[in-house]
Amino acid sequence: MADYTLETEEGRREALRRMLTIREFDSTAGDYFADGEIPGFVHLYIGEEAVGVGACAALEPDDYIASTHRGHGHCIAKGLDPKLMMAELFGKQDGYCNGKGGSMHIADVDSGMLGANGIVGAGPPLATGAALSIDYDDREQVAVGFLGDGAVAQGQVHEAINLAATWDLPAVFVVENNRYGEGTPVEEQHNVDDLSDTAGAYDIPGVTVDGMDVTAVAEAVEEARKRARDGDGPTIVEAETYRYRGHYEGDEQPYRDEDEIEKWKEQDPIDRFSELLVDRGELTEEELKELRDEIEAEIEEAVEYAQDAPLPDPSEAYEDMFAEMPPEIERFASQARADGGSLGGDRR
Amino acid sequence: MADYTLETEEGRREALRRMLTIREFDSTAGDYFADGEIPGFVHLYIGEEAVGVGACAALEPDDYIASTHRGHGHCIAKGLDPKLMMAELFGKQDGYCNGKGGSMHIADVDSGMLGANGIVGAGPPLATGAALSIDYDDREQVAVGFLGDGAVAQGQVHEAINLAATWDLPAVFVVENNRYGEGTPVEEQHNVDDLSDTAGAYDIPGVTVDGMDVTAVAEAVEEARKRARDGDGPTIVEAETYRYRGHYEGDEQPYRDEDEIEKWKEQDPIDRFSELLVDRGELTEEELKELRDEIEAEIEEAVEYAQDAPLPDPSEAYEDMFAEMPPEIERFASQARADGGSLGGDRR
Amino acid sequence: MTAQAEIERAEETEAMTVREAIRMGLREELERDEDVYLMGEDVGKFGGVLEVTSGLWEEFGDERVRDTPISEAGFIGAATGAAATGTRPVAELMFSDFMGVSMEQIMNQMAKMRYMFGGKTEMPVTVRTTEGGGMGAASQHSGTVHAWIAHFPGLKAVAPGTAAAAKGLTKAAVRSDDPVFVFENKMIYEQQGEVPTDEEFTVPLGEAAVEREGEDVTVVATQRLVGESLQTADSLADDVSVEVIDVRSLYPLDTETIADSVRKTGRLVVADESPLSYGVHAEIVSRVQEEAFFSLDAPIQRIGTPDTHMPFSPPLEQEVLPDGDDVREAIELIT
Amino acid sequence: MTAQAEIERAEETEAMTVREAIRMGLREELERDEDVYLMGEDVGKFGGVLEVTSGLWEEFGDERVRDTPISEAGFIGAATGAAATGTRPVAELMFSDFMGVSMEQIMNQMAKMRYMFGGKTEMPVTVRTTEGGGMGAASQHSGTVHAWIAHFPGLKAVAPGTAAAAKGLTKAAVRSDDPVFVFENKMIYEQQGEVPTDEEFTVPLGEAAVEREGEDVTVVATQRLVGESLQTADSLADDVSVEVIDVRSLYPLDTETIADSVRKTGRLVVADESPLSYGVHAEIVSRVQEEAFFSLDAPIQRIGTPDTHMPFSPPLEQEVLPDGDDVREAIELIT
Ligand SMILES: Cc1ncc(C[n+]2csc(CCOP(=O)(O)OP(=O)(O)O)c2C)c(N)n1
Ligand SMILES: Cc1ncc(C[n+]2csc(CCOP(=O)(O)OP(=O)(O)O)c2C)c(N)n1
Ligand SMILES: [Mg+2]
Ligand SMILES: [Mg+2]
Repeated sequence: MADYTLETEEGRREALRRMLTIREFDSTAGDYFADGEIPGFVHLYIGEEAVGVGACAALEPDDYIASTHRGHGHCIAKGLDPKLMMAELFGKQDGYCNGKGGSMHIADVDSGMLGANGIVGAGPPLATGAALSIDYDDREQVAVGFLGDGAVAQGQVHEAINLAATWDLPAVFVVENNRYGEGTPVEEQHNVDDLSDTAGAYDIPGVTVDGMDVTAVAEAVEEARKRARDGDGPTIVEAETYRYRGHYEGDEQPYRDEDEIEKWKEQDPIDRFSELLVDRGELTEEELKELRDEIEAEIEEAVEYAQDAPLPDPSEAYEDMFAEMPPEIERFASQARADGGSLGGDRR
Repeated sequence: MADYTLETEEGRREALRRMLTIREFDSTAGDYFADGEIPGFVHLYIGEEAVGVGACAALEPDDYIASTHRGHGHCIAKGLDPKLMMAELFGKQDGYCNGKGGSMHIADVDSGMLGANGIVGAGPPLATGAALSIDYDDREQVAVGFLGDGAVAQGQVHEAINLAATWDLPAVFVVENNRYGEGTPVEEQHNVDDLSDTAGAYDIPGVTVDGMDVTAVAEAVEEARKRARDGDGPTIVEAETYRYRGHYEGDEQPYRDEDEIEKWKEQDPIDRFSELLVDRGELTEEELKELRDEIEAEIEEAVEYAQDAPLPDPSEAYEDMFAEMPPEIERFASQARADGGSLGGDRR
Repeated sequence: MTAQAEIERAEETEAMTVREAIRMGLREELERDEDVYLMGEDVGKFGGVLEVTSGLWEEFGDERVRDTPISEAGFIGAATGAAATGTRPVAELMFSDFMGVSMEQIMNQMAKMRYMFGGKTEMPVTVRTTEGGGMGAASQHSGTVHAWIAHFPGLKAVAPGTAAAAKGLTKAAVRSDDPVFVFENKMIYEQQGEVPTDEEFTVPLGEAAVEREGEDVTVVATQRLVGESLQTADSLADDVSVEVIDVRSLYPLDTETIADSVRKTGRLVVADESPLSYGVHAEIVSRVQEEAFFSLDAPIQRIGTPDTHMPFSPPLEQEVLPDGDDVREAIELIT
Repeated sequence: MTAQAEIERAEETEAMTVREAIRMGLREELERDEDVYLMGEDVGKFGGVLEVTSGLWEEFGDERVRDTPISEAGFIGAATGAAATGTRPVAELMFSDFMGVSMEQIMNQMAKMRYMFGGKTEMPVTVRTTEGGGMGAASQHSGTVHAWIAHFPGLKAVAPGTAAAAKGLTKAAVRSDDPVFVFENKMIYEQQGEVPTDEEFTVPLGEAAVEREGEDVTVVATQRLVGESLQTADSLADDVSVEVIDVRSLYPLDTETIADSVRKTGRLVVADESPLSYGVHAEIVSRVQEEAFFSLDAPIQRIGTPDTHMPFSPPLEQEVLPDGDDVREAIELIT
């Protein structure tokens, strides 16, 4: 049984909850980044919630996903814990990667989340690889590779899809076409009208769906999943969506104007879905408000958890390179462990 | 004016001559490889002559081509001198690359030949680059990238075509579908029926033509060239063809049977074209025989030239790494130059 | 020649950041030679993610400052093909960590064409890219991979440590008929320095610079560690006289300047951010022990990243990132 | 432990070529562990272009010996994803020169996932590939690129010089939960040696082997140069006593075995086919001067490819290819 599905009332509410959670998580992350509490880069998923949540609604809990640099939404959609995610963003020992990964590398392989990814287009080969393991072991899963519109221009994406198609592997490729790769509009990156047209190069189905409509995304991915499980190989699902924030936090966005953003916001995936549920009588405005409050509190709690969590001990920097630490690293690690007391102090 | 065109009687005869030259050159190269006089690897073009010759018949002399590991045919089609080619195969100082390149790296940039290439799929980015120079300088040329069916699975091919398509560069991509990548049949490398279907991923024209028919290839490339020159961007021309010999000389070909080869030989591009010319009354059997004899003599001469040419002096190994020799290499070079007399001896 | 001398010789200098110095170098070369153009992801309207090319698109337009799709193999391959056919592309690889995507065109085409073809082509292509940890960008955006390029035959590699070197090496790279990689450490883009304003000022490829003279120990450093080593040298001035050399050019490498210094000091610390094992340091160590074996009074010390990737969390990143303190400890160990 | 000892300890050995030894190792691992499978271009029906996997497809079938499209990024990426999700792929990269095509998955995914994820994944993937000049295969099929992998954090690299090491390291690689690259020199596939037939015989990653004991000078070699150095050592036996070490494992590197030897002999020659500048030699030189500085009686000598690509023509190729004569000259220079 899937974690949640759009076919039940309960599932639809869960989907709404996850979309709201993503938005709240990411706007909060944006704030703490601005304050300087979150280091590095953050790429927010705000505006694109329907894609990740729609796609994951079509998956079973043990299916795999391989994500992108804009990965928070995929993580939450896949059921990762916002507390541990936020702790990771804050670089804390209790984060998903013990602070080693940060926003761009959150992963939880046991939950089927094969990692956000700092390399554009690197997820699809990993998804093809997970699909290979599934196929090799005759397991009942599928593997989903997320990628952006810009990533479609990457050679390794082409190779990964071609391999999955040629071997009829149980994979699905979800292209999040948010109209831009950094500051460059999709038209300047590709010659095709729809990115799903690329499916023709692999003789697999390619569909373009309204990526601001969580149901449309879920339906397309469900069909793709079924096809994959039936042994018919991968599908490309292009979801037309839009990011409301800059490419990363701090982006001054010389490449687009406010009007364009406003126009897309009229299609806001959360508003549309919550209105649908309200119209259908599955949700009252009151309940929606409660849900929002609940989530706000949850994310606040996640921030508190992250803030309170300890920073990793410097000696942790030497762990996890290999199954066993080689002598090359050991000499630094033992030095760091020896220094531990003196440099440690208040590690928060 | 093109070197030769299939629109004139003279041009057609030149095309036939080049096809015959390729066949004679390559079967001779095969013999000398078997004898051990040619080192390394050789990949013969026998059976595929109509593709290279048809494509180059559609080009102007200063157009560029970027070739493959199976490059002898492209070289001869583009007008390179069999003497200097053979000398290169024999590793001689007077070869196109002074013996540094060999079969897989014959090049003559001044003739627009950007090199055979040992890396599957590496030619198309170079062709896109040549097209970029052309476009940047507003020159009247085009650049043709040749690639095999197997190469279509390479990521850099995808990137190169996408880039050329997005920038409307004057490039043409000629896919030589000879049914195999080494021992693996095209069906096990790709999911599409026609490799020209990949053109849909770039919204450019893709055509599949009979690659055993030199006229069909020439017409398709001519149209593609025109489109490229009109500023409308690249075209993918897939030529369906077949190699008669193993992937490389020495290949035992466990992956196919004699019947298949025989069936394709019925479509022999040289037979078909010469019959056409005979039927049309442009050529008598007598003249054909003379032409063959002439070419046989020419290739024999090329072999003699190659055999007589000097081997490079060992110190030549240090030349041509950079515009000027860095000290790192200079110390070896001066040592080798000093040793010259003693080691040199009969360098043939 | 020492860097001081170069700057002293310059008629006029101006204080500017490394970022401004590179931009100035690029602008001058774009002005000087119509065959030169820039290409890369968001180098145009966006101005480059680390803002190095900012303003150049406005000044030179679409053709000469070209935004590319996210296709490093495609556009670096295209730059290679273009360089072989008469134009002089300057490609930006946004982060050196992305090199893997385009490595085939770099290693087998760009690096080899001239040689394989028996000298039948020039290869005037420049690749600029950023390296280094220190901004919390985590493992895939903080690498220092210049040892790969320095090692691979047929490629030249430079890695400036000062603003003047940044301008001079960038211009020399663009003017070279060989492929040159310019490795810009992202943490020193804001570092200030005096830069010659002369449009003909270049730093020859293959020349190191003595940035500070000293008698007791030589520190050979690259990129960010040049500045940190200079500070360390100053702070130790009362106890030990430290000579600091900016390697500047990794390949070709100026063995003579380095060996001469060690012949004088007898002691050497090599500081470079690449991972230690098989890193850039090792080559410098090897050449010095070859050229100045009998002058060496102590084992050569290497300061680099201890064979890990760059972790995200600041205390971890600071732990593995080599810095001036590490240089100090190494100096203290052998003096 | 010396290699001799390993073989002496073995209950049974059989004479076979390096190629057969690798094949035997692969076959045993395929039999031992159902999670293990091979993949690569023409490794199946064709038997591998250099025939290493010949016969295995017939024995193990399509699923466990998989022919791939010509998509190194795709299938090495897939191997990476597969290794993270419960299976143990062994990928063949036909020639190490093709590494550039797949470098991104190697450097940013395979090498980094375990670390970036805080240890949340294993990465049991093996990449086998061929290296080296000597068969006239020219610049794009003759490279020796193992320094790149040895340098890059998160990857292990081995490069056997004998048939026994070839079997033992291949098996250790397949059994490792880390990514391991096995660099097979193509010129020694036909080299014979005694190989333990025990199915549990492995050569631990990170251990060098003293292949020949000596007193006057140490030669540390890899791959083809191990055999050539042994021959050279024998031919010099009347004049000088040469110890020969097969490095076997480039990363981790067995510094102790090498340093111990140099502490005894005081002299060192490092012979490896990688291009000399920033090559594998330099790391060995550096570690030895760090660990045994005061034992060194002469500058360490490096034998490698002199910073060129491999040219096609035999006299050119022979000129740049390092061999036993070069080792002899180096020994003579310092003894
Ligand atoms: C191989 C590679 N090239 C370039 C980058 C820099 N980069 C990071 S995100 C990005 C834009 C990606 O665009 P898209 O795939 O559309 O995803 P989006 O950011 O729009 O979600 C770029 C160019 C990278 N991370 N990896
Ligand atoms: C990147 C790369 N991978 C693998 C090879 C080995 N290889 C050489 S030719 C070849 C087959 C190429 O098939 P195709 O593109 O169809 O060309 P054909 O040989 O049929 O002309 C292969 C796999 C290579 N040279 N380069
Ligand atoms: Mg996008
Ligand atoms: Mg083919």
